[in-house]
Amino acid sequence: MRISSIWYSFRQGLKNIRRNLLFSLASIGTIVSCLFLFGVFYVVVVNFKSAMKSLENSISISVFFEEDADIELLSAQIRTREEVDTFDYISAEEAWIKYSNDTYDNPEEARAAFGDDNPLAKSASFSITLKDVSKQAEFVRFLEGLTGVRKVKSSQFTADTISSLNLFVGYASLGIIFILLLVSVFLISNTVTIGITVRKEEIKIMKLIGATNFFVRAPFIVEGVVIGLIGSAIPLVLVYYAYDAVLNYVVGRLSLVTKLFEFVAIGDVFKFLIPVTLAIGVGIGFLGSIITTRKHLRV
Amino acid sequence: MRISSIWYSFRQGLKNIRRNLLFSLASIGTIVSCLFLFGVFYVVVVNFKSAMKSLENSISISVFFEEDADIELLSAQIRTREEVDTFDYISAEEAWIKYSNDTYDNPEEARAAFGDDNPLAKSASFSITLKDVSKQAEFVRFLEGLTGVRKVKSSQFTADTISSLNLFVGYASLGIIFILLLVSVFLISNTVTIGITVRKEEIKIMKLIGATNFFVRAPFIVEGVVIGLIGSAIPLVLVYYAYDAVLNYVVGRLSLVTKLFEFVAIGDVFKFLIPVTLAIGVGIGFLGSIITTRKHLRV
Amino acid sequence: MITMDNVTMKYPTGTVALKDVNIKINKGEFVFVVGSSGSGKTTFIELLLKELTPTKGKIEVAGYNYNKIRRRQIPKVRRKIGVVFQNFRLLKDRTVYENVAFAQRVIETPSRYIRRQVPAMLTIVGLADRYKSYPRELSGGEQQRVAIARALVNKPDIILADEPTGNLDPKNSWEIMNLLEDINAKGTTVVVVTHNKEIVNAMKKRVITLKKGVVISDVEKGGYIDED
Amino acid sequence: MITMDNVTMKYPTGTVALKDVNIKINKGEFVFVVGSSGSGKTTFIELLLKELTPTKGKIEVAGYNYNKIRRRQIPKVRRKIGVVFQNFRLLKDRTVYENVAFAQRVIETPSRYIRRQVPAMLTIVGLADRYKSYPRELSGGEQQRVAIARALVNKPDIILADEPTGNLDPKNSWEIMNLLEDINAKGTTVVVVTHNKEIVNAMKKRVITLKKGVVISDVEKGGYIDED
Ligand SMILES: Nc1ncnc2c1ncn2[C@@H]1O[C@H](COP(=O)(O)OP(=O)(O)OP(=O)(O)O)[C@@H](O)[C@H]1O
Ligand SMILES: Nc1ncnc2c1ncn2[C@@H]1O[C@H](COP(=O)(O)OP(=O)(O)OP(=O)(O)O)[C@@H](O)[C@H]1O
Ligand SMILES: [Mg+2]
Ligand SMILES: [Mg+2]
Repeated sequence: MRISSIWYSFRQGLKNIRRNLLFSLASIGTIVSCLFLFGVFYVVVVNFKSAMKSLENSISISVFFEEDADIELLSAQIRTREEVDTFDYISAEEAWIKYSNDTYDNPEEARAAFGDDNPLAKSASFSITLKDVSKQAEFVRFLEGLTGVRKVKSSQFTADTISSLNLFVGYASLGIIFILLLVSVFLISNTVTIGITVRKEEIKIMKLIGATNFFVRAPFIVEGVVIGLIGSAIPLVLVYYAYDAVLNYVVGRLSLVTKLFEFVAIGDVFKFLIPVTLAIGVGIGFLGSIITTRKHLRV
Repeated sequence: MRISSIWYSFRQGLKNIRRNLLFSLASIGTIVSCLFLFGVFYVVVVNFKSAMKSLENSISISVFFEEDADIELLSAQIRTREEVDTFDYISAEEAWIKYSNDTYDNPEEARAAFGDDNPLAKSASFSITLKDVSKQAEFVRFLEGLTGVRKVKSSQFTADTISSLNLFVGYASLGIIFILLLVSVFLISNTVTIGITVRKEEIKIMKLIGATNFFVRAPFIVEGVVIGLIGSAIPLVLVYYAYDAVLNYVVGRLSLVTKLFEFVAIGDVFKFLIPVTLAIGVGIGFLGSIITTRKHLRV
Repeated sequence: MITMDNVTMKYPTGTVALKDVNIKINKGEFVFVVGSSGSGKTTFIELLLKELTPTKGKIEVAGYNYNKIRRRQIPKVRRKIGVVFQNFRLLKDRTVYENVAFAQRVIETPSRYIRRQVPAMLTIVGLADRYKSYPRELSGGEQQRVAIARALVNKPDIILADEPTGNLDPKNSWEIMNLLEDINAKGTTVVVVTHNKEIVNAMKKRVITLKKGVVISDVEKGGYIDED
Repeated sequence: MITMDNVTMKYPTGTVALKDVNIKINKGEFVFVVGSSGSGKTTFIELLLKELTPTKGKIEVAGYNYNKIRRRQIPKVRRKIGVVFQNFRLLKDRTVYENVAFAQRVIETPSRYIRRQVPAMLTIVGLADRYKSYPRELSGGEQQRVAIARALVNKPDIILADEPTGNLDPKNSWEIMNLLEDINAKGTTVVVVTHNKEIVNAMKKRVITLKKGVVISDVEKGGYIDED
């Protein structure tokens, strides 16, 4: 294979894109559509996961002690556990003040009425949040097993709801991302296949004139890779600006949303999105043209 | 137009599907892929909304009274509001029992120690859940404005988190569904366009022989509609069985999930999915073939 | 039947394929159009079929003025014309039978006539046994004969045949020419583009000679003019 | 150079296009293959190009036994052959220049030779000024001449020409035939399929006549045999 033949294949591949413009545009359009969909969905899932995370963090476990408990020791035993996300000590006084604040219209008066007789005298507690709420039941059991722990209070119902929601969303988005990838691969190779099949007569002619498989195929591969490259660059740019725009819109208008969870930074999203998108676009462009031409080269 | 010509168009349309098998399969594949994706996504969104609903229902508002409050009247004022989903009266005794149960290791003993002196004597309350948590802040303001209400206790943080999550998911899924529809329409018409463009030489020949536009076009329309029909029936069946399978799997294995929210009934999902899917598949098959042939009929 | 008034055809590429052509062909005439490769013969046929629109001049076929014809009426003229294309233009995903039958379907011939006339026509061109074949399964000459069958099956008022014997052996060529002469004798106007000197010289018909898009000769009972 | 030993070709449709054909063509020969429409001439050419595989018999071209040839070697034989297809088979999305240059690119001719030889070849077939045109912008005869240019540009050992003058006027036809004769005089083996009785009779070359797939005559300095 001479240098000039390689150079020729390259130029010819680019020319083919222009000369089969309809197919080139159709292929690029298909790749753009699929990968755009993939990108949008991925961004949504990532952000949703981050939102779930902040929801989880609003779920806490309270731990109450025996009268003779060694609180220092317990604290050390618990806060070093790796499941623990945040850990706070709430004294009996704090608990009573909080409770009376929550319950009475005029809490000071109420507290004065009780005087030193704190009705929640035994209510000093730890307030703990976990990194993963689905571990709550297990962690509660661990806490209950510690000497000095009198009572562990947690809303198992809310934790379960959130963790099952989390699980559901996890499975569902994994499922959809998988299906999306499958569909993208199918649709893109579909267009590539058609684009090449339409030119099978041309391939046959080249072969009959004495061209080697490589010589026939090289321009198609160049074409496939370039189309794949264009087709994956566009949705990346689109998703980037769309995400930026949505972020700005949401931050401006729906401050309620942003108050409660942080959007995932664009950089973190694209760390994954760029390689995957390029791999799909360029990969299918490359493999698709190789596989599809093979069929027509047996002349 | 004779009856025999109409009958001919019909047979010819079906024949074309077989004779351009590659394109027919590609078109059907594209339609199936897009609509399957759409179906899956729709099912997930619908179920997610239902899950959010049950999460919302775990968020309650407690209302405490003035000592001289007319509880009957308040009850009547509140429970008739249309925002209200569930409404319960919790007496001071119930509240104390619940609190002591939650707090003390040996609640009976603790209660005995306090005797008739219920420390939460003023803690009789209503426990209310709302149909839509995002209305909570407003509803709390309404409650606080009622005469006889001493204190309204609600976790505004959790309610806000959930309602903003709800909002976020609402926008995101609306956005994705919209994009999915757009992409589907684009991809399907893309394939239809290519399938017909490849046959533009044939269309030209027919026109040169003296065929009217209608005569050339009718078989293409039949072809488009049949392909659209097949292409939309398959994903409906697929989504139906896939949903069924996932339901069975989840109910069997992930009982945690089902304990907390009900999956949406298949019937309810398909009430919307069937007409939309058919409309897209058949609609684009029909319109796509009309529009694309038009371009090539100017001979 | 056919009139060209000062017709010039310039392709978008700049090639002037026909230049100031004035031709009148009466009903029932038999005309040969000859000329060297690229002289504008196919362009001439395509203009008569309204496949092309001339850059200048007026064309009238079967009473329709092509400069004024409405889009919806074009199929009506074309149905009066039977055409054999130089490159056949068969419908490649239909069988021989269906290709010929298509011409009849277009004019809404009742099915019972189609079922009788198509096999009869195929027998005439010697392809009765190939009716189930697809064009790609035929030899060049066989495809050409299918194209001829399609052009003749409707018994059109005008036949335009572009090089109808280019892929045929002398015997088959003569059979086709005799067939066209018979049809012409029954009143059909026949225009044949050909390179076949022997046939043109033997048949003694009107011969129009084109050279680089210009009519350089138009003779009744003429012969093939070799270029110098 | 070319040997067919007892070759039978039956198409999947059941048509027997060639039957027990035995032919030997030596290096440097000039051979006409004639026969009526559908007699198997194109099939004969396609077998020599290994476009088709015979159902029976042995074919040897340029020292390669087609029954034993490895897939990778097929391009090597084909590069020794220049072929003019009956239906031209030009690459439709490439210009005239690129179509002819393609044959040279295939054999990895250095670009500086391509830039010289392609225009020279186009001048020979009379299309020097059309090098930028696409096949669809050419007349039938012009396309045919591009196909001829492509077949000849590499100065191949063997030329297979299927009806190379079917769309050409007598003058152009003779020019092409003379060109082939010149090339043959320099040692190239030439096989020409044709319906042109005048040319066959005038050139006094070896003539192989096929009838329904059977070789019915093979004469040195023969003439065109009309079917009875
Ligand atoms: N679509 C086109 N675009 C541009 N130029 C064209 C087109 N079709 C034909 N031509 C040019 O117009 C001229 C006349 O072409 P035409 O096909 O009418 O010739 P012809 O007489 O039929 O020749 P032949 O005997 O080779 O078929 C030629 O020079 C040809 O290259
Ligand atoms: N691909 C094919 N499949 C089936 N039958 C075929 C195929 N190609 C050719 N035939 C048949 O084989 C026979 C020989 O065909 P071939 O093309 O070799 O004839 P030919 O001598 O070249 O005729 P012509 O002069 O008309 O070109 C014909 O009857 C034809 O119908
Ligand atoms: Mg022509
Ligand atoms: Mg042939």
